[in-house]
Amino acid sequence: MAVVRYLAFRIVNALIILFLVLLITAVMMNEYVEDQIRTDIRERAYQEIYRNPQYAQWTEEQKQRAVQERIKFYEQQYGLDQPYHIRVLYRTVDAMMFNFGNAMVLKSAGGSPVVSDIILEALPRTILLFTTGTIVTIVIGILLGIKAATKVGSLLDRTISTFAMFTYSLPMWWVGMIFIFYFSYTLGIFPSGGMVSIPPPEEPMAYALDVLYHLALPLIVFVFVNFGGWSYATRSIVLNVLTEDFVNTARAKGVPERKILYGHVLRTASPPIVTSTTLAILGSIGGAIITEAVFNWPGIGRLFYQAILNGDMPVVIGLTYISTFLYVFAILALDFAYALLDPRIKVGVGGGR
Amino acid sequence: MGIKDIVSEFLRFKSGLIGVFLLLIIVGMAVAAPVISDEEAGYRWYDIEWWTEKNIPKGVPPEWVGIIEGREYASTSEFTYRIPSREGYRFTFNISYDMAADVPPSDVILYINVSKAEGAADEEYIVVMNIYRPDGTSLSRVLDLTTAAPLAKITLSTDEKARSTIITFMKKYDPENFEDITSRGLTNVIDVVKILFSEAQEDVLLEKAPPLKGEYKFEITLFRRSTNVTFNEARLVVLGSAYGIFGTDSFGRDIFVGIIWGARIALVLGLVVAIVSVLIGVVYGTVSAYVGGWTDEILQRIQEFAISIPLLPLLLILAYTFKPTIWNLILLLIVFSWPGPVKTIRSMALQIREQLYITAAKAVGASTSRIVLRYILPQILPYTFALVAFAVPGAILTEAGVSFLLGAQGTLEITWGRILSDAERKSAVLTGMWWWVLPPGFMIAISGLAFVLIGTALDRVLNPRLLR
Amino acid sequence: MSSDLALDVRDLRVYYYTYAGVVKAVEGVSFQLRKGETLGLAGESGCGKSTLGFSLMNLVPPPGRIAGGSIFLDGMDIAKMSEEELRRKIRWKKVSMVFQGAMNALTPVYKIGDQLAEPLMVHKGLEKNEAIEEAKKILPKVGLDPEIVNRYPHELSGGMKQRVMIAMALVLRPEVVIADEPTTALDVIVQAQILNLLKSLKKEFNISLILISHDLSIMAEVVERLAIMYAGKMVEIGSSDELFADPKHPYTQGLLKSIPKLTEKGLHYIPGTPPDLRNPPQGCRFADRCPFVFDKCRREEPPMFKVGKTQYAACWLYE
Amino acid sequence: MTKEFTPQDYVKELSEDDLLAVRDLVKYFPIRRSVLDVIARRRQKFVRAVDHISFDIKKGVIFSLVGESGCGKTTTGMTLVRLYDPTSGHILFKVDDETRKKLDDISGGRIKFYDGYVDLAQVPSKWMKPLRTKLQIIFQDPYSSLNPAYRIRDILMEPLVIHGIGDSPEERYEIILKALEAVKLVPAEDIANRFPHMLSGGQRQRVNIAKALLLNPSFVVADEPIAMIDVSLRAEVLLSILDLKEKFGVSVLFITHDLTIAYNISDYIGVMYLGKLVELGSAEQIIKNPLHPYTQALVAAIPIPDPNRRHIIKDIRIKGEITSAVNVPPGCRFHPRCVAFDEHPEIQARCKAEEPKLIEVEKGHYVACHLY
Repeated sequence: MAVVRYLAFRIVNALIILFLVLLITAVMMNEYVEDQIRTDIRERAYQEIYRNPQYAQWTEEQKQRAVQERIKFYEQQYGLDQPYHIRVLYRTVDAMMFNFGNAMVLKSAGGSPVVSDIILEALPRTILLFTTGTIVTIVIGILLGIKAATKVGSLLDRTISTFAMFTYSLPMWWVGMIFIFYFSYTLGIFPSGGMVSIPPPEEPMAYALDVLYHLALPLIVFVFVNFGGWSYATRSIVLNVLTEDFVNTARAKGVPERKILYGHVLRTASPPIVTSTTLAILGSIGGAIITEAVFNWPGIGRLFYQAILNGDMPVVIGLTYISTFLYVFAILALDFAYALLDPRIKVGVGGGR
Repeated sequence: MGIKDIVSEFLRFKSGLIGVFLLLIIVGMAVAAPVISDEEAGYRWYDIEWWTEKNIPKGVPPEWVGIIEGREYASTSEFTYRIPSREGYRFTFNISYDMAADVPPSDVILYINVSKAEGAADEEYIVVMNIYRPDGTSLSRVLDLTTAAPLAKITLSTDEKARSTIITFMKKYDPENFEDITSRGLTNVIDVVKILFSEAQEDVLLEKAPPLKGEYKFEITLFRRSTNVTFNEARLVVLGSAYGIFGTDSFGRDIFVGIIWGARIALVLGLVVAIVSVLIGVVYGTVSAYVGGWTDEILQRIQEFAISIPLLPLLLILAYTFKPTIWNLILLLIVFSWPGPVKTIRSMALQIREQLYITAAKAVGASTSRIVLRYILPQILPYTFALVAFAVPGAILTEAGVSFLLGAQGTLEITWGRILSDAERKSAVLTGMWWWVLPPGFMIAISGLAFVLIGTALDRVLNPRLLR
Repeated sequence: MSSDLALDVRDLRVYYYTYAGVVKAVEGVSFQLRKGETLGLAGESGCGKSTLGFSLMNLVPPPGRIAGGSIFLDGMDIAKMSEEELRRKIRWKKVSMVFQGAMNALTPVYKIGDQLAEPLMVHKGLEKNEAIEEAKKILPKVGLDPEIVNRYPHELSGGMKQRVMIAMALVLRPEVVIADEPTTALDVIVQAQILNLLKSLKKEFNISLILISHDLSIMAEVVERLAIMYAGKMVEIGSSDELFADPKHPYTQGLLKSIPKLTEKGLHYIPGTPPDLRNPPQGCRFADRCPFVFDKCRREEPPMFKVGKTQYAACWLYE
Repeated sequence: MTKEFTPQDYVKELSEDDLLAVRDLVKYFPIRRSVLDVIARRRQKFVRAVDHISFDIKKGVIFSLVGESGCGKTTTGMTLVRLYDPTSGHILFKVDDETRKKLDDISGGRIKFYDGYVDLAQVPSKWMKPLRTKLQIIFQDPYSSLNPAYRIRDILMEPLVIHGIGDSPEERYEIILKALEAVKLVPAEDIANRFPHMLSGGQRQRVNIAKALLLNPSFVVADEPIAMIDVSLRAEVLLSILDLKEKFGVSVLFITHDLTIAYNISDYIGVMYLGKLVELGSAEQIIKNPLHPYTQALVAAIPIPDPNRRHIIKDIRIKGEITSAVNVPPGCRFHPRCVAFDEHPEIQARCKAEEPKLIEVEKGHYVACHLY
């Protein structure tokens, strides 16, 4: 019961955040977007009147008047005659319904100019790269972190700490550039970018392998930059837990060391690990976006890059929303994980720590 | 703990000292930028014209690369021929250039300085250049142009006549590749200067022939149609194939200059963002913890909201809307960074507040301000130094990311991110110009590392025991 | 070694190797624990009694370790066994422990049942279900409802957690149970209940019990023999009847006097503080606080002298 | 109750040597509600830490409050020195003329006095400062009650600076040295220059006593001051507390869970259970003749340093464990754990429904139980 309440609270929280971010975006972008809509409306009105042979006989003045009427009609339809705050709210709700209008320049692979189509096409690719990277990093990070915690001061421990410090301030996308230079340009063992070869292989199995081959280098970069920090965080947390009395109890009970580490200790350490993991993932999203651009990986990161290069505002707004959406729901998912891992939340003692 | 104790404790950490050392180097670079480079360079970075006039070879590696590779890179040399003023319409003279490098020069530029009689109309004159190569072959009429400019500047690599002459000359040694290249319409990609200084043999058009060392003779002939025109001087500049400490980008900008000027922005931005946002965080967190109750609850919710906003996308939109100066960017970064340290500060303040000696001070009659000023802040403030140090790399990294994505739409200051952005847009990685990519990223990493090292050491020294 | 001994500790030394120097927490301690006997280890904080308790399972927390001496149990020397041997042969099977502060001695994220079942699974190879069933059987013996197996530690009170710890210590029927300050941080009434429980369980399970505490009144209520420790040394040992009636070592005398009583009002203390164990003084470690100190005390460390039927004291007064 | 008592009424009942009179003191802590609770309009719950207690403390006596953890004894102490604001009730405290004048000055005469008593419960926090010198507290944990960053000298200087005692730093230092000597921390000069971590627990606790003494208080709360101190050194601290009473005429509220110590040090003992005083009397009366079933259990549980009792399983007549002060049982709070309740069916109905009041059973010995 307490879990349900806790999670309900988190979901409401997430929705509020989404709404507020969108509201900010809408306020910032309002003028820009409305200008665009007005231009569209005017163009459409002109076309309807001037291209229509029905009105060919009309005088220029009549046509102009008709155009103005059409414009007024459309403006009403789009709610442009409403007061400012209503318009902004309208835009926010529109965006919340994934309705971002049409792109100005970019198009989806199928040729659709609808922003949500373009984004939905890119989204799975980003998720593929990002989740695989995260999972690999978590596994490596936790394993190494525990190893380091059990051997404090060893070469492994010191290497991990140093490495974590170094990668803490390393731009992931720059590492990407360097890796491309070395592994693609110099050694030529990995493709320099993209998601599939051109032309793409026909056979599904070959296609999948090809994608995997293209995935490898960005994945390596993601893991390379992130696992140090995660190992270090895990190490610190595990080290803390190791000093707790119950570890001694477990040792006294004759529980094998492996079981102590991967059972008692890791289980206890997992809620704080989840918390620090959340922060780490959130921190790496920005870098991942740019990394996609560098690797020409056709996900939302590269889309961002292209939208900015082309000044395609509707796409930028849509992407902002989608990334906020992903971000907020990633936090939510980790909150769920936290609630499942910490029995104190299960019975509602810890509350929303 | 007094300041002396803190310093002596800090000095025990080797990593912290390394951090300080790295930081000093970067600070040194930033401070010395106007001294060790042209001061104008600081605001002329994006003025490509200005850079072109400086006759810096474009897209060449650093000079020390030759030492490592054991090859000699051509250096830039200049030859001036003062044309004796005398009668006649035709002047011919030779400039010889001894090409001894393993990597031939990157370009040849010819300047003709001309003056005209007062009141005279724009009189045209003709420049012709023949080249005699050390292997006995010669190229005639590499240049043949008519112009009326008072200062003629002819760049071999971009001059159409020169390009076609050189390619045609080499065609007979490498006919197959010529066919291939022409059919694919790639003739304009050939580095004609490089092949001019190469052995005339197979694959020369693929730029794969070895360099041809020896004396090159540039025979220059100038024609004038009237005596209103006076030729003063001819200057032949052979641009080297390596330059400076970090080489140059494909616009001919000295990357080292970009790096040291970028250090200023990085430091200022990183420090200002970190200090201001940590200070806001400290005030916010302390108030939240000390006042408690509903205020605390509300402040915490606000902080949670603020920290759940994805930074980069919003930052991009905002940067896009407000044409971002560096100060706008700093402001935006602060707006998004202050929630970071709040949780830490709040929990610290909470823990200190719970200490019995605080209650004891209350029992003695100490006022709230006395408790905050004498008991709570002195415990928190030293630690904020560590927090500031940890916050700097994030700010620098984010700025780099934003500048990288926004490119020319971003700030107009020299930033490392922007240099990388240019590199990416010019495909530096795929054309092997590592010197354009490595130094800026490396500087971002090093400056971040410096602060992390310092922060870690400060953390060990200053983190109050009660946090552990 | 006679067969009625559960433990035979000889010249045990346990040191902590810290950055600030070697802390000699236990220095040359010898004693024997008979089968079915209750022995008390008393002394003030920092005297090494808890360290001694941990070393009996060879489980001194780092940076501490056994630096010398032997601990014999069934002919095996616990002090010289490998981790793996200790784990398989000694820990919990032969020697188990009730830890100080049960609040932290239970893993917060495991249910009580899982924690009780763990030793049965590890040492007896039981399946989890069997093990939990087995664990349920022991809970009523410590006065707990068997259904408690489905609860988490934070849902229990301090007294209940301590009962769980005791149940856990008994689950494999070990020969020796060490109870390290089992009632510290518990209220008077709960403390008395736990002591009652220990007394009755000791009879029922026929275990040898080592009770570690700073509280001599608790000792008097439970133990048959009492050892007094001071600054890493054992200064006096003897049957509690004899020792309480006629303490020989000046420290024991002072300590007994320091206990406030209901029979007579009066407050006494031992002036001074214990020595720094990184740099203990030459001679008797109690010399600085001893009212009877003389020259020899500061020069030479006193050995144990037999001072009564069962009583030994390390003091030059009894040479 | 027919008539609402005023502080004036209470004061009339007091005798000349009463320093402090607590009447109907209540301290509830609201339990923090989440946003959801507020939205759902769930009723605000309280921890009823102290629930209508009354007692008097005479000049120069030691009064012990005993009970299990969570019974409200520490809250009582903290409320008496106004580190907590009482929820309701009165704390009548006798003040000297000098303090009275200072209070008049600071409040502009707005603080009421009742025959030389001031009601601490009615003094707003901002006007408490003059009273702080008269009311002092010593905490349980000697390790965190001294700021680790400052030397003993600086720690002791604080109260003097705050209250403007002593004209120069030199003079203040002299005062500090005297206070250290008064608690037998010698050589005082040496101790004054140390940091807290260089002292033993007993020494630190005596620093705290010296700190209290500096302000010349008339009432000191000692909250389990020896619970964290080594057995052999406890008497050192206790003797200093006895000195407070004997040499300086200070009244002490001594809070402890250890009845043996309470018996040894105090003149009077009050027994608390779940926020209520259940028994009150002289130390002899409480220990030798406990009347309340709870006090009887407490006394029975006292460990006795006599090895002859080894084979006895003690009969502690109590059931279950102390419940939380949030959901307090109706009627007598102790009845769910009371053995006498089971044994006396005739009073069960009253125990369940009616809260017993403190009644005087023998002279000066009060008990709140329906048995009497």
